[in-house]
Amino acid sequence: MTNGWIDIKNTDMMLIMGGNPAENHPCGFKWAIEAKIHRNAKTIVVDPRLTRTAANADQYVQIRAGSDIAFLGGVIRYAIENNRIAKDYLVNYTNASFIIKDGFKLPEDGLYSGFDAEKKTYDKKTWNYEEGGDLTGKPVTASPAGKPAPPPAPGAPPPPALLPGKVAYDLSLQHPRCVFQLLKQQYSRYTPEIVERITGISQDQFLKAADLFTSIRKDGDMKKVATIIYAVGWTQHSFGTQIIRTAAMLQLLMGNVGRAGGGVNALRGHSNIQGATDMAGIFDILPGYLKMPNPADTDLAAFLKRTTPTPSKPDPWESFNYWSNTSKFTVSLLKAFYGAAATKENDFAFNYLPKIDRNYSWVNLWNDMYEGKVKGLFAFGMNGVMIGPDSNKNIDALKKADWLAVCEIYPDETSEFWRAPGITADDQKKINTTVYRLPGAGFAEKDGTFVNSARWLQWKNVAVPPPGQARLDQEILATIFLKVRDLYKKDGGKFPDPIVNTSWAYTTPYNPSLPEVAKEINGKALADLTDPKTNVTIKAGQQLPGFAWLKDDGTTLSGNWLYCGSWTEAGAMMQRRGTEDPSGLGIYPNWGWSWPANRRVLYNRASCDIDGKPWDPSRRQVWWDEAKQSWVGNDVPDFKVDSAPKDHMGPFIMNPEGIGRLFVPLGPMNDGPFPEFYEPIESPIANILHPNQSSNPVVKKYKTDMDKYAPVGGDYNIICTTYRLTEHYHYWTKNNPMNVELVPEPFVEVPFELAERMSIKGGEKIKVSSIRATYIAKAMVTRRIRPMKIDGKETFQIGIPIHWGFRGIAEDEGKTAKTLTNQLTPTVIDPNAYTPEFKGFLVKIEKV
Amino acid sequence: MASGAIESFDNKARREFESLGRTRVYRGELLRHPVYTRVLHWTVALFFFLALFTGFGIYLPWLFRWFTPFFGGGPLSRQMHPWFGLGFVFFFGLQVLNWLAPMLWTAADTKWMRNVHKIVSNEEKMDPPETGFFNAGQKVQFWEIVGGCIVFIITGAILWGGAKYFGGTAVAVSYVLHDISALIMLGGIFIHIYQSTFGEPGTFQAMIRGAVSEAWAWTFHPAWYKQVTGRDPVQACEEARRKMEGRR
Amino acid sequence: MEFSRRTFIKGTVLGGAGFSALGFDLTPLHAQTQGLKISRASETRSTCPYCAVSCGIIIYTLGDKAKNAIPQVVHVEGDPDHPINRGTLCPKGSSLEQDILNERRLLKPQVRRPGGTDWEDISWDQAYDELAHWVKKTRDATFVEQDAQGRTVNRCEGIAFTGGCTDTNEFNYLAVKSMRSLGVCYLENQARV
Amino acid sequence: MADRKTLQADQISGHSGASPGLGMQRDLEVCKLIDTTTCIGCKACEVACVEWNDMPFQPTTFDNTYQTMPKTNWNFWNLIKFNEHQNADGTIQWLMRKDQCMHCADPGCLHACPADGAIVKYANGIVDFNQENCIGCEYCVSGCPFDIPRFNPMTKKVYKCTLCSDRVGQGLEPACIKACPTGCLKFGSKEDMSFIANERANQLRENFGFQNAGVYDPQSVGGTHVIYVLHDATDPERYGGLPKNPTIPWSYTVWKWLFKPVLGTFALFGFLGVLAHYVTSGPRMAQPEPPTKEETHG
Repeated sequence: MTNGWIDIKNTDMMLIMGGNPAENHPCGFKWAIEAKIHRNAKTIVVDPRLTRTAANADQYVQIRAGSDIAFLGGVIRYAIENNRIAKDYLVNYTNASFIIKDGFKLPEDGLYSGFDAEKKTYDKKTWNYEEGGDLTGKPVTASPAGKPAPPPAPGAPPPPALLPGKVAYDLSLQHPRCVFQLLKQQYSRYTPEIVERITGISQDQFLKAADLFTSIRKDGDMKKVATIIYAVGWTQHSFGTQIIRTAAMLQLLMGNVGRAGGGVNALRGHSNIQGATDMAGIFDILPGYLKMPNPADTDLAAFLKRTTPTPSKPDPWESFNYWSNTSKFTVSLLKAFYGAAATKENDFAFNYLPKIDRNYSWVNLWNDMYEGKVKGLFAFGMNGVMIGPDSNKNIDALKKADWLAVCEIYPDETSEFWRAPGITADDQKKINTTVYRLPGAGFAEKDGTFVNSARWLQWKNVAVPPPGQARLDQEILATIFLKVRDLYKKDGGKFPDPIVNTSWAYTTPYNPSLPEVAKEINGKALADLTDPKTNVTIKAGQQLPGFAWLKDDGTTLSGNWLYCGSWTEAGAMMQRRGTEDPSGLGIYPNWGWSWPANRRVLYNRASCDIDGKPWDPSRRQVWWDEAKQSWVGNDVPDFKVDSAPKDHMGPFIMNPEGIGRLFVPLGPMNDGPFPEFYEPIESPIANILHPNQSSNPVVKKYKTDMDKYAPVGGDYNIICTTYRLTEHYHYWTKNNPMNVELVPEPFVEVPFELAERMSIKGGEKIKVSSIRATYIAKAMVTRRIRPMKIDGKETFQIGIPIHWGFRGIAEDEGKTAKTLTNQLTPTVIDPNAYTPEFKGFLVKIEKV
Repeated sequence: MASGAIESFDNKARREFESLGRTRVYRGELLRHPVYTRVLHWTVALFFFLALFTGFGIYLPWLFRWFTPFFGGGPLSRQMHPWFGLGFVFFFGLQVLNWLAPMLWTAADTKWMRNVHKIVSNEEKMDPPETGFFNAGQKVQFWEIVGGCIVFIITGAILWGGAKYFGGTAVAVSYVLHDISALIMLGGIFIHIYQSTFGEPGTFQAMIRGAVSEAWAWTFHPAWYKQVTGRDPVQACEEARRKMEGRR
Repeated sequence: MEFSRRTFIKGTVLGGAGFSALGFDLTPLHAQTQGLKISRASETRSTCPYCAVSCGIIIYTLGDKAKNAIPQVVHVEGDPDHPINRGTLCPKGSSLEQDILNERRLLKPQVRRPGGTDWEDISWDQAYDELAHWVKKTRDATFVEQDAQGRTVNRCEGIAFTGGCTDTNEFNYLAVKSMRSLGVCYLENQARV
Repeated sequence: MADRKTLQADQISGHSGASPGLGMQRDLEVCKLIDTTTCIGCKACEVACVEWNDMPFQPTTFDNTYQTMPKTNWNFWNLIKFNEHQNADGTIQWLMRKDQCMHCADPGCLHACPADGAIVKYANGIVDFNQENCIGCEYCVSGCPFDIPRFNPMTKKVYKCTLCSDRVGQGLEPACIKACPTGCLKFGSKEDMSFIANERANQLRENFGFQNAGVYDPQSVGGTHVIYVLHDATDPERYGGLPKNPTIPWSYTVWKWLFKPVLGTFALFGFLGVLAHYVTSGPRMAQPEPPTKEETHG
């Protein structure tokens, strides 16, 4: 979330789409209700189903699963056409005025410039800003030829394109190649009529929703704020990142980012997946969103050169470019990992880190295990069989592994994959996987930090000891690691250096105390440090007060620069329980600790106009204090505090441009600098914008015998979406008798009209089949999902909650055997975030 | 046809019970109630009182809560009450079959009722000569109990099933009817017990031993006396009076 | 399942007979409902482990934390001080007592051997030792020190680690630190999906 | 006991006369406000209730609805009722209403209950069942216009929502109120709750286009200590059968408070009557009576 849970109460307008907060985040949704009651805020819910969130909305719009970009693109078009955009914000805080290189092509045919059809990737060199100066009011000329690139050395790959230091721009936004004009052109195709054909939303309904949402920016008035709230209904698509980008662009266009009650708010679904992302529990990053080294990073310098951006902006403007500190963050991390073994001489043990050059993400992990490459798996509280996609493929993958170690608190499907329903005793004898099931500790038995969706770090305390022989997870992990280390010390082996040298200097190494680990994550000084400006000194061994103190010479260590400041000499900031909120904006600066630097709303500089005055004086977050020559406020300014407004430093300090990106140049996005509507991999129709490029061009299908995808126009013509219920939590509460009482059995939500046509009655069992598997559950016949007209053709959607498998209270009673929803889902992933497409695949249904 | 079946059932029951028990009739006595009738009567009485006392615990717990521990507390009283009631109705039903003929209303009963104040006030020492095996007062009570049982069965079933099956209104109405019926029956029982003990001495043994004195018979049920002995009750009474005075 | 729970307190007729004016009275002296079940329980502040709203919760445990008392959860309720949930909880958070006190919890380490059709008990030490050997064996067999172009890559490609959604920051840090030291590339988490 | 002081009995069942404790103490009338327009049907209240009261779990079955079970139960005192209501324009309104004891000012259950002190209405408005006095006759079930009391076949007694009288007696809010994530449940004085409810209904009419929004606080049972804000107060039935005009069966009021004591007295008169007969008219003896004493007169 750019903002926070409580901050939602400050909004005037909510677009809730791709998320169902009333069901999945009820206690956070209270702040949406507060906004309704205290600000008369309006809610628009766009969802394939009339959910419990939609039941509370002022307008509910039923959309076809997976057509979100078409809807949002249509709203962007509507906002521009009706002048419901924040002109000043757009010009000064976004790259709307930046000129894009000549040769860049919009995807009228479904492809941007630079597509390599064979590799299914883009050469992104035209996706870049043009170098130059102020072109405002100047006649349009062709791109200056520029220096011809030196011919690449034979055999070596061409050097990567870089952002220009000085960007050409047109503050009047009239230049045909300026971002704003390209954006306008891109979404001019998303007319209400096209939106209706793609999404199934009538033009009437669409225009009503677009009008309501953009009404807060009528005639460019900046007082009101709208927020966009989403969750995995957006991420779990083969174009998920681009949906979120579309939303971000809409919010930038309307000037809603950085402001109280605004922002683009991802509601994370689990207690600490925000923390797990920050801490780099995923393959492609290191803690604090540092990039993973790749094989071309032959040494630390090469790595830092590649991963440290340089400012790229209109010449008169400033850019903080916070990532210019990458070297400090990286070296401090290496010092935390490898301690004394990380020295300047050995590049701070940079080579201890694995260098990756391909995708090791979730679906690939299981695919590669299925192909026999991954031999051993640790699953610490992660039920991979249930999560899928294509649970049966994951079960078969585990059959090919040598060993599996599961640390869990309940018997789960992953640890019992070898006796999943359908696997006979004879089959089991042929499965050679050794499975260890280790009883871990429940949440109430462990301390430690969770990071919530609003980036708050909060410490929790131990209430009870683990039951039986169960042990703390950190004890289990540390013991295994230290035993491996002992083996390498004793017997040697392949490259034992990182294992032997990893810093593990905890007081009780086999069961590290988590406060000790938390202090290491925050970081400490390894030598006396003095800030030349303030003359403040931090002694060697002391905790660091913030990441501004980090050094790249090996005199600091920090396990995660983002969390630097969370456990200082003053104590554990994440344990604070201050309940004061002087501004009334719900900031609670003394409760817990929020990264970065205890800021509660990101990019809050953008809550002020170009002169540093809040857009809305009644919601003052930060502002420029002329007397103090400093940014001050109720929140911690997310900015260089002494940068005066006249310097025109951009508020989006993590971007090298300093501004918000309507157009994403070069690297970050793999499938286009603007979002374009693509059909899901399994779709009932071909893309009406460009039938020859129906789905996302850079998305690759998997090729094992298990990976099947339903074609357009086949038997599978009902759109299926998957989701959670408020009464259950993933695959956990099926062990909880209370939750099982609330919703005892799996079911399939079926539109009344479809049920009637197939003479299915509520409560009767139906069989849902995708091209991969079948799933049997009772039908919930409802009018809350209506038939839709997609490109004029009647189309049905159904929905299946994900909560049941083959181990649980109901499952063990034999009521519901093998009801893993993710048996049905396809193995296909978003090309940017690598999230599987769990929503919007094709099925057919029949009576059992 | 049906009445024939009832008759044969009753006869069979009477025969069977006669072999189980015994009725001694001494000289100067008449057989009033055979074993079967007596067993039925006391079974009915037992269930009546069980139902009554459990019912009290439901009707006015603040007054009659002290009954309920005998039945295991209020809720158990409540649970058992309908079963007791069923027992009462069932055995009374058998009694109805047993007594149907003698309980039929006759012209003599109407006449008796017209005279009832004289009997109550003890003005008439002897019942009218037409008074048969049962007098009209007994018949009124009998039929009241029959009516009461019908009310109990219907309202009791509704109360037993509860609002879940019959709806709140039905239960609310049944509750009142059930109570009223019980109160009327209770009033009758007071009179019944009084009459059969203190009110008309000599009656009680009719239900204990089954036999009554001839004097009792010619006094209270003259027509029945005449029917079983063939003698005129008034003459018999006068004879006895003379004998008694002569002895003095 | 129906009555597996502890005695339904309110339905329990407590013993003790008093005497009323009219006779026996089995009325318990006072209603059980009138006591507050958490009035003497210990309070522990924690965070709900389900979604990322991060509701503050109070775990009420039996006993006053005296040495001889093993704490047992008697109730879980929202923490009214917490700025986000302000004491409220959703149906999952409200049922956390049953998550802590759950008869389905795993209580001992187990192993399923190759070709096995059931679990076997195993001691912790044995499990640790076997796993350490597996890790070393797999790592040594699959480790890639240099790629095809001769560049140092130091990858352990045969082992994967998947972390769950309720792992704490500190645990995740230890996991990243230890797994990256082994050279693990397949390091993934619920955060991805 | 502190709670005895805070929970002062106002009316108790099985009593015809004045109630103990009436007017003995100042007491705030409490009230639960349920704003159905901000209820998200999350069932946190259901769980909080089961958890606080340590009620045993029961098996349920899928019944083509999100609703946990068809009706409240003896071990499930509060239930969100889900209803898909089709508006005139064909759109669907998904209504959710928390169903539980309404804590009527004039409680039908209490009127119907014959058991002394099994049902107590406290001065603060809470209507509570004291199971130790309950005899399980289930008259309360029929006396309740909202179909709330439920019989427990194990204990043979009847149970329902207590509005957490134990918590309220100790100065806490009821468990469901505390849990409610959206704040659609509120708890406070009846006066405050009525005020807030009416304000909200106004807001719904003026800003959110619900012309018929209103407050449900039925006067036919003297008002309730649980009140609703409804999108359409003219049609409470659509919210899973909320009666528009809840009434207590006449038989309970009339019978209970008038005829029952009167007729009870008559029954007593029956006893006195036969006694009087014995005393005045004496027994009737089989004739001829042996003259035991010389009659002096009469």
